[in-house]
Amino acid sequence: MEYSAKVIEHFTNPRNVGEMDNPSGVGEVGSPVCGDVTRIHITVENNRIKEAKFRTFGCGAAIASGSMCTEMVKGKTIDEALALTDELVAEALGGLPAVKMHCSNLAAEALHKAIEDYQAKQVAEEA
Amino acid sequence: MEYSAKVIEHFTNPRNVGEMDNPSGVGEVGSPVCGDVTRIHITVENNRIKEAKFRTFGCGAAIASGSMCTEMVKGKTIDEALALTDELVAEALGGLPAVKMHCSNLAAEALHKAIEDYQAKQVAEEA
Amino acid sequence: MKQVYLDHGATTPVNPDVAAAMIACLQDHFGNPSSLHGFGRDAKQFLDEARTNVAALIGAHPEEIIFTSGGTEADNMAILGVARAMRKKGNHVITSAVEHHAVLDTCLALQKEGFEITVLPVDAYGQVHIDDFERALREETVLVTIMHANNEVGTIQPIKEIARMAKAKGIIVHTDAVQSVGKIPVDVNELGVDLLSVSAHKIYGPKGIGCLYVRKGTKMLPLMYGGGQERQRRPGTENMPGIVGFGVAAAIAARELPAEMDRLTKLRDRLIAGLLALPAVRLNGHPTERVSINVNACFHYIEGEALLLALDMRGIAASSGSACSAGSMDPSYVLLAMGIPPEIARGSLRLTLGRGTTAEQIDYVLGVIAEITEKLRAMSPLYNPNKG
Amino acid sequence: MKQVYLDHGATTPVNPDVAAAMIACLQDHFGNPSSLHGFGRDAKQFLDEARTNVAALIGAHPEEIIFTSGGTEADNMAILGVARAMRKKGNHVITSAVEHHAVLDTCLALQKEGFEITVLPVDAYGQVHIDDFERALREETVLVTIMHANNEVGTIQPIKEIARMAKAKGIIVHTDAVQSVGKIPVDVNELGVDLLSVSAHKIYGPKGIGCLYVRKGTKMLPLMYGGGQERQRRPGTENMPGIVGFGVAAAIAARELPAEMDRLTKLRDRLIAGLLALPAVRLNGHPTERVSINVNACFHYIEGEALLLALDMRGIAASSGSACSAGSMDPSYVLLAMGIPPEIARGSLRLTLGRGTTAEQIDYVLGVIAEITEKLRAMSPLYNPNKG
Ligand SMILES: Cc1ncc(COP(=O)(O)O)c(C=O)c1O
Ligand SMILES: Cc1ncc(COP(=O)(O)O)c(C=O)c1O
Repeated sequence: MEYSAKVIEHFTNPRNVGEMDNPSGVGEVGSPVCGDVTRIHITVENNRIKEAKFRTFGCGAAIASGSMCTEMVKGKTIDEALALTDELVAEALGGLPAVKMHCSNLAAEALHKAIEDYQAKQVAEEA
Repeated sequence: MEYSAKVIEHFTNPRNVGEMDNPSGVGEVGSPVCGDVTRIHITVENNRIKEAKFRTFGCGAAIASGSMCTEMVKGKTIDEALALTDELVAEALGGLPAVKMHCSNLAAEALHKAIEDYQAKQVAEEA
Repeated sequence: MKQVYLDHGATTPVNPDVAAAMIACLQDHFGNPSSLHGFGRDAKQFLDEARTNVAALIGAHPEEIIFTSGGTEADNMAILGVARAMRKKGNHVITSAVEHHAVLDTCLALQKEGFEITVLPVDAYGQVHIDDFERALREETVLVTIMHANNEVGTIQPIKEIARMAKAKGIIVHTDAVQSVGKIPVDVNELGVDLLSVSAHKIYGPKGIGCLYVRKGTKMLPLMYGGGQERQRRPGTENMPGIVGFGVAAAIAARELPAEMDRLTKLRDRLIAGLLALPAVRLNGHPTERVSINVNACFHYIEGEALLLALDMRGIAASSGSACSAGSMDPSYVLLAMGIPPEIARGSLRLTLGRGTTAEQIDYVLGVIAEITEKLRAMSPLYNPNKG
Repeated sequence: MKQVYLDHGATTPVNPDVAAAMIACLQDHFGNPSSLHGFGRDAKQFLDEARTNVAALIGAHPEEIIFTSGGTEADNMAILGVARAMRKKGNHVITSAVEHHAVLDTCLALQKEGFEITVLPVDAYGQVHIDDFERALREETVLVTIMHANNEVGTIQPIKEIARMAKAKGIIVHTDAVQSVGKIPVDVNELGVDLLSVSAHKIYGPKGIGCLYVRKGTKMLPLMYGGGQERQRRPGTENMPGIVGFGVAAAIAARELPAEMDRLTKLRDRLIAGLLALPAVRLNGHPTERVSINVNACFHYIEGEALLLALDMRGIAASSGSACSAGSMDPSYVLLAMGIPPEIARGSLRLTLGRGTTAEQIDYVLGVIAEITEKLRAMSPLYNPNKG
C-alpha cells in the first residue's frame, strides 16, 4: 500500500461518486468474487462526455482510479475518451504499485464499456 | 569453563608443582596427543606419603586436580592414599564440569600408579 | 492526528522493560555465550536466565526450549524436523485448513517430499472437529500440527483433546501457539503437546526471536547444521539481545496475563457489540472461544483494503487477513475455509487489541468505522440502500 | 582489573551508533514491515535502508540481499538450498578442510542426502591450492563452497581464481565471508561469487542477524516456508532491531575499513613479532595473506584451555580453536588439516584484534603471555628446560 500522494488524495476525496438517473451509457467491469468492480455512468452531449460518475467495490487503487478516470474524461469527445487507457489513468495518479496495475485499475475499461453501451443505444435509436 | 572458585584458586596458585630428585615412586597417565598428561612423584616414609609433587599438561581442571590430589594425599598411609579416587578429588574441588570429569581428572590415577611404582620397587628391593 | 494501534495480532510494541534489558545487553554484555572467558560467561548467564523465564511461561523445563529466529522457524523446525526424522515410521501428517502459512506452506513442502497431508476442515467458527480428526488418523500418521489460536479470527482449537487422542496412538503433536501464548494460559503438560511454537514479537518482545518447545525425547532432524548451540539442535551464535528481550517479555506476560486477559476480553466484547450494531456486519470466528485480543468482522459491500486505507488515513492501524498476505488481492483462505463467500470475505477487517488499548479508543474507533463504512458503501456498486 | 578483549573473531562489541539505531527501532518503530498501515510503512523504510547499506558494503544490489538469522543460517541456506535445487543436474559438492562448522557440518548433512562431497586439503598455511581444486571438478559438480577468510587462522583463500574456474564450467560458487567482510575489501562481482554469507556480530553489529547475498537468477530451495518475506526466499517477520543494527554496522564498516585495516595490520604484526620472540612459539596461518585482526600461535608444551583460563584470570579474553567448539578437548581440526601435530595443536591460542585494540594493550598482553607461558611450562611434564 505504498500509494502516491495523488492516489491517497483521490481515495480520500473521490470525485464524481455516484450514478445518474438517465445516463447515456453504463459500463461495468470486474467481479466481487475475485477482484474489484467498477461501474461508470456517462452522459453524452454533442459527441462529448458531459458528465461521468463511478462506483467502485475495491481497494484504494481501484477507487482512486475511478475518481481520476471520471475526472479526466469530462469534456472529452468520444474518440478522445476511447483513447484513454488504464495506463494513462495510472500515470495521472502518479503511478500505482505493480501488484495493483492489472487488478485494480479497470476504470478506463469500464468507461469504454459505457461508451460502447451509449453507441449501441444510438444505433438502436437510429434504427 | 564454568569452574568452581576452588578450581580457579588451585589453578591460579597450584600447590606442589614439580618433581623430586629421588622419588619413592613416579606415576604418569594420559597422552598429549589426545588428552591431558599428569605425572606425580611421591616420597614414602613409614608407609605414609610424606611428599607429593605433580606436573600437568592439560586444562584448568587437570591442573587443579593435580594440585588438589597432591595436597589431599600428603600424610596419608598407602592404604588411605589408594582409597583416594578421582571422584573424591573432584568433590574436594567443589565439583567439575561434566565434560571434564573423565578426561581432565586423572590425578588420583597418576597417584595410584606412583604408589604401584613404589610398591614394585619395594618388592624388587626385597627380592 | 490521534494514533490508535489495533494490530497487535501482527506485532506488538516492545515493552519498555524489554527494551531496557536489550539496551543493557547491547551496551554492556556483548560476549558470545560460547566463549570460555569472562565476557562469554557473562553472556551465558543472560542466556540461561532468559531460557528459564520463557520455559516458565509455558510450563516447560529450560532444557526443552530451543531458541529460534521466530515463530516461522519454530513451525518449520517442528514440522520438517519431526516428519523427516519419522519418515521410516510413516509418511502421513495431519493439519488444518486455517493454519498460518508457516505451517500450511511447510506441510505443502512435505508433500513434495513424498508425505501425505490431511488438511482438516473447520466449521463456521473456524474450529476443527474432533471426530474429523479421529477419522483422519491412520496407521502411517507420524505428526499432527494444529494451531492453538488462529491469527485471523482468534478461534481456539481443542488441542488438549486432539493431543490426548494422538498420543494414545503414539503420534507426535505440534501446536503453533504464537497467537495464544500470553493471551490465554498455555501449559505444555496441560495441553499434552510434544512441540509448541512461540514468537516474542506477539508478546511485547522483539521481532526475530521465538522458540520451539520440544518435549524431552522427541526425535527430530535439525533444519540447519553448524556449531553446537541449543544442545546441537539449532546452531549459530545466539541472538542475545533478542533472547534477553524475549526472556523479559515472557516474565511480564506470565505476571500480567490474568488481569490483562480479563480487561481485554471486556474491551473486545465492547468492540464486537459496537460493530454488530452497525448495518450489514458479521462477526467472524467463535463468539466466546476466541483469544481476548481478537475481533474480526466482515463489512458487506466493502473491500477490505479500502477499509484499511481509510482507517489508516484516520490514524487507526488494523489489518485484513494476516499481515503476511496483505497486499494480495485474494480473500482470506481462513475465512473461505469457514464457508464465508469470497465477496464477503473480501470485506474483512481484523482489529487486535493489546496492552495500550483503552475503552476510549474502542469508542473512537467505532465512531470512525461507522463513518467510513457508510462512505465506502455509498461508493460501492454492490450496495443497494433500498435492499439494506 | 584491566580488561583486554582480544576475541573479536568470536564476536565484537556493538558499536554505539548501532546500539542507538536499534534502541530507536525498539522504542519508536515497532511496526511490522508487512503491515499496510503507517506503522508498517514506517518499518518498511528502515528495512529498505538497512538492505541498501548492507548491499553497498559488498557491492551488491539491495534485491540480492536476503536477511537471515546469522552466518550459520546464511551458510545453510546457500549450501542446502542450492544443492537440493540442483540435484537433478548433479550431486557433487566441493568444500575445504578448514571451513567453519556451519559449512562443514552442512556438507556432511548433504552427504547423508546422497551427495558426494570433496573436501579439499590445505597447505601448511591453511590455503587451498588451485590445482587441487581443478582436479576435484567433475561433470556432476553443482556447488563449490569455500570460505573467504578462515575464522581460526585468518588465512585468505584464492576465491577469485576458484570462482573464475568454477563459473567457466557453470558451477555455482558460495563463499563464507563472515570473517573477511569488514576486514578486507569484499566485492561480490570482483570475487565473482554467486552466494556470500555475512554475519553482523563480527562487524560490530548485533548477534542473531546476517545475510546471504544471492546473485540474481541463482536457483535455490528455501530452508523454511511461510510468509512472503525476503522475496519469498526467507519467511518470517523480519528481525527489525537486528536488521537496523546490521545496516548501521555495515555503513560504518564500509567507511572505516581502509584506515582500520591499516591500523590493525600494524598492531597484528607487532603482536606476532612479540610472540615469536618468546621461546617455543609458532605462528599458525599465513604470515601476510591473513586478515588484519587475526593472530594464531601454538605454545609448545602447554594446553590451550589452561592458557585461556590463565589469561582470563588476568582480564584478557582470547580463544583457542573456534568459539563454538571451545570446551571440547579435541585439538582444532583446522590446525590438524594444516599438518600441525595434535599435541602442538592443543596448545593454540587465537588473539583477534578489533576497533578497541591499542598498541598499549598489545604490549601489555605480550608481557602477560610471557609470564603465564613460563609458569605453565614449568608445570608441564612435556617440557624439559634443558632441551628448550
Ligand atoms: C499463528 C502464527 N504462526 C506463526 C507466525 C509467524 O511468527 P514470526 O512472525 O515470528 O515468524 C505468526 C505471526 O506472524 C502467527 O500469527
Ligand atoms: C567463518 C564463519 N562462518 C560462520 C560463522 C557463523 O556465524 P553466526 O555466528 O552468525 O551464526 C562464523 C562465526 O561464528 C564464522 O567465523
